[in-house]
Amino acid sequence: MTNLAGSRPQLEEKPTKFVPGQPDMWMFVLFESLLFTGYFSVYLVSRTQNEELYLRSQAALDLRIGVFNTIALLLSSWAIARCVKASREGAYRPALINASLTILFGVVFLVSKVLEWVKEIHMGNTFTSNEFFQHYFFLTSIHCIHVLIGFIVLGVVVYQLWSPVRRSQQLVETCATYWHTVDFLWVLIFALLYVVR
Amino acid sequence: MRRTDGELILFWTLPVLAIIWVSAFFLFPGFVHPMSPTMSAEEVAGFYRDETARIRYSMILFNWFGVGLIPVVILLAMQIRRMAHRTPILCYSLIACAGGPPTLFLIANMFWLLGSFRPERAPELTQLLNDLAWLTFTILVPYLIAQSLLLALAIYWDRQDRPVFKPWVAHFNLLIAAALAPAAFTALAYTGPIAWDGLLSFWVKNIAIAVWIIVMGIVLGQTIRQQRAQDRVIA
Amino acid sequence: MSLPKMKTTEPLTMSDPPTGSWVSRLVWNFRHHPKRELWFAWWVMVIFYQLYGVLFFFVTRVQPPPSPAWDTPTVVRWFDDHDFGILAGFGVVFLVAGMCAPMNALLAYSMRRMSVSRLFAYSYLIIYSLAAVPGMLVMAIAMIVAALRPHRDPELIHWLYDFAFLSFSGTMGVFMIGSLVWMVAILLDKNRVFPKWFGYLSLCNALTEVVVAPAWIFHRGAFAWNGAIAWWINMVVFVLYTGVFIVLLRKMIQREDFRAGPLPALPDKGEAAHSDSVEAVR
Amino acid sequence: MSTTFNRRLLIVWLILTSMTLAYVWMDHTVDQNGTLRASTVVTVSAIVIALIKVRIIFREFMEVRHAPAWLCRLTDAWVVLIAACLLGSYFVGSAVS
Repeated sequence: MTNLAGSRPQLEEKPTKFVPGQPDMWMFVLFESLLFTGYFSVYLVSRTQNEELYLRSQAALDLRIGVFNTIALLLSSWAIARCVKASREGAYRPALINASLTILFGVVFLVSKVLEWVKEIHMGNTFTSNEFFQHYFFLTSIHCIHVLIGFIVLGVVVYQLWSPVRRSQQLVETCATYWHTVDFLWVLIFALLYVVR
Repeated sequence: MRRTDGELILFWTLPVLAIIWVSAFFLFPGFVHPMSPTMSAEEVAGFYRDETARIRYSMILFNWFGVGLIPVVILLAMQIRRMAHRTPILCYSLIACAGGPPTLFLIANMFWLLGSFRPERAPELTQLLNDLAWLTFTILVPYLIAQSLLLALAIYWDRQDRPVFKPWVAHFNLLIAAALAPAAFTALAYTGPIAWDGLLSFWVKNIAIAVWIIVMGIVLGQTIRQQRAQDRVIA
Repeated sequence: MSLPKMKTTEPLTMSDPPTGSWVSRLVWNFRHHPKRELWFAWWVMVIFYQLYGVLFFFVTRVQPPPSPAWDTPTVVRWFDDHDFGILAGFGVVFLVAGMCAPMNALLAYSMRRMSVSRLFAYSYLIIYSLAAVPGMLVMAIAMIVAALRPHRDPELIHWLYDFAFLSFSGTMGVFMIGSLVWMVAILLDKNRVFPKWFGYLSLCNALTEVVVAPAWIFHRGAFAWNGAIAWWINMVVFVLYTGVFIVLLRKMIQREDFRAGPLPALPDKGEAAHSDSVEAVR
Repeated sequence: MSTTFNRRLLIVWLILTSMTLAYVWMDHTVDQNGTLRASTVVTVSAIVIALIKVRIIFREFMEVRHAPAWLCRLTDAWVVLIAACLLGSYFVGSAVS
């Protein structure tokens, strides 16, 4: 592991091509985004069949909360990208700090998501209210399950960075790839639920 | 000297269980002349009203002791483990089969007990519970069939100087599997041998299960005794 | 975790199979092939899924599922139309449901071959043995009870209809936890039994099982038990997942060397062709 | 070296965030007094902006930029595929209704 950390900066001088993390994780990224594309397509088609209802229900969503959510997740994604860079350069302390920031922003996202759900439910918009809110609650909660799994994944990152005997760069990159997937899926969900007209 | 490992204790629960099962079988009023699927809803409801007590007590007995077969199947799985196989797959398969029949039997058992819990309900509902109970009871064969076939295959593949079970046990299991098979199709007819009170679906199937338990019990008993004698010599 | 020393009377490297007719090769393979138990379980799995597809999609016609939004007369009519298919088809289902056992045994064995605790193999074995009851048999029982007496109170037939489809679609926890157990085992494994991407695919599969839960709530739309999301997308993922693990298990059996360490890679072309022909005959 | 890299990440993050804020502007231009109106332009541009963001995340955050060509092409193909599915289902759905 130590000689690997020593040799990596050389790689940076003369950039060689490498797949970040396990190539296997990319399989997950592509498959999972395809699966979500399926969900999105169903949503968009149902939307066009009953546009009035969707527009009326959409008015009950607060775009500002959505923007806040997105920025929180983008921040966390940024932090984990910094974490990967730092750990590649052997700077494990900054890497750990960035990993913790990722978790922090993830928690911010989660809390604001739950608060938004509570707000919607208080307004009388629940999973069973109408078709739009079926899709809204379905997409946001399946995404939230991914976020929760993401916390386990980030736990693996922290565990790897914590002790000098572990510190597998490949695992850190694999986990980061997962977290970015959670991020970009949210970017799509945000656009489709809040912005699309 | 071998430690007391309970294998024999579990084995000797089998005859005790068999006695309890047989008594519960005769206590249940719907088995000795099996209830016919052609009974009307009123007849079925009347049956549950008149025979409430015997239905309840026999089915409570079955509820207590229905799962008693599992240790025996696991004992068989452990014998398969001693066979000349390269993988534990057949042993695992038998373990995977072990829970199936008791689970299905317990579902049937619950429907019978539910039927007798409020026999004064609408006859249509009692008939529904009765159908659910009888069909579940009759079609609990899939795992028993699989278990017999897998055991036969395991014995057939056990090619060593002193095989764990003799070849006739394999043939016997094939026969049992064949005897159990027609019961799977019981819902196709109200009358005749396939109906749930018919020759194949009721008598052949249940006698086959009983014979299987008796014969496999004796075979298992002998095998365990030989195995323990062998182990003692080695020790 | 080392594999148990199984008593064997036959050496691992066998003499070649006879070069006679395909029947004699089949018999030889069945009796003497060193991996006969593994291939047996694998073929049982393949045949089981074929039968499953034929029985559920074409004979009983319960898949793709009819609508949960139907009113009672429509449901009764549906049972009238599919009466014989349901009774005969589910009869065959009861006959062959035991094929799950060797299949689950093979999946458990794959975990046993990994460098992980036995916990995984046994947990998976028990979870998936349990899975057949809510996942298939309860539905089959409700269906045949409904088809048995088409003239019973229509409300009761409607109840049995709901019972059948909801028990079939709605109890996905066993499959979810099962997939997750398999996933963790694959990701921890150092014996290279399965590629890691299959572990991640198991996670995808487990997540689609979550998606079925709204079937308990909705009578129509994308989340009902016949909906675009709760059924169609899930079915595609499930079929893909099943196809992938059947192929990967086949590769695992080809690579199996009955030792404890990492599984070797597939042999070269020539040898691979040989083992393929052996297996094609089986 | 590391500072330049991190500045690049910061710029990427700023671009992504400003694209998110562009949605707010879009939202304000299309809606009148809180009533939402259907708009193909907004729908298509929302989807396109989201996919551009996804591609930026792929390239920069997920480091596909440094990856072998096959991964670059694959992720690009994926973005196109998602775009085709989303826009396709939107337009087909609109045509059907």
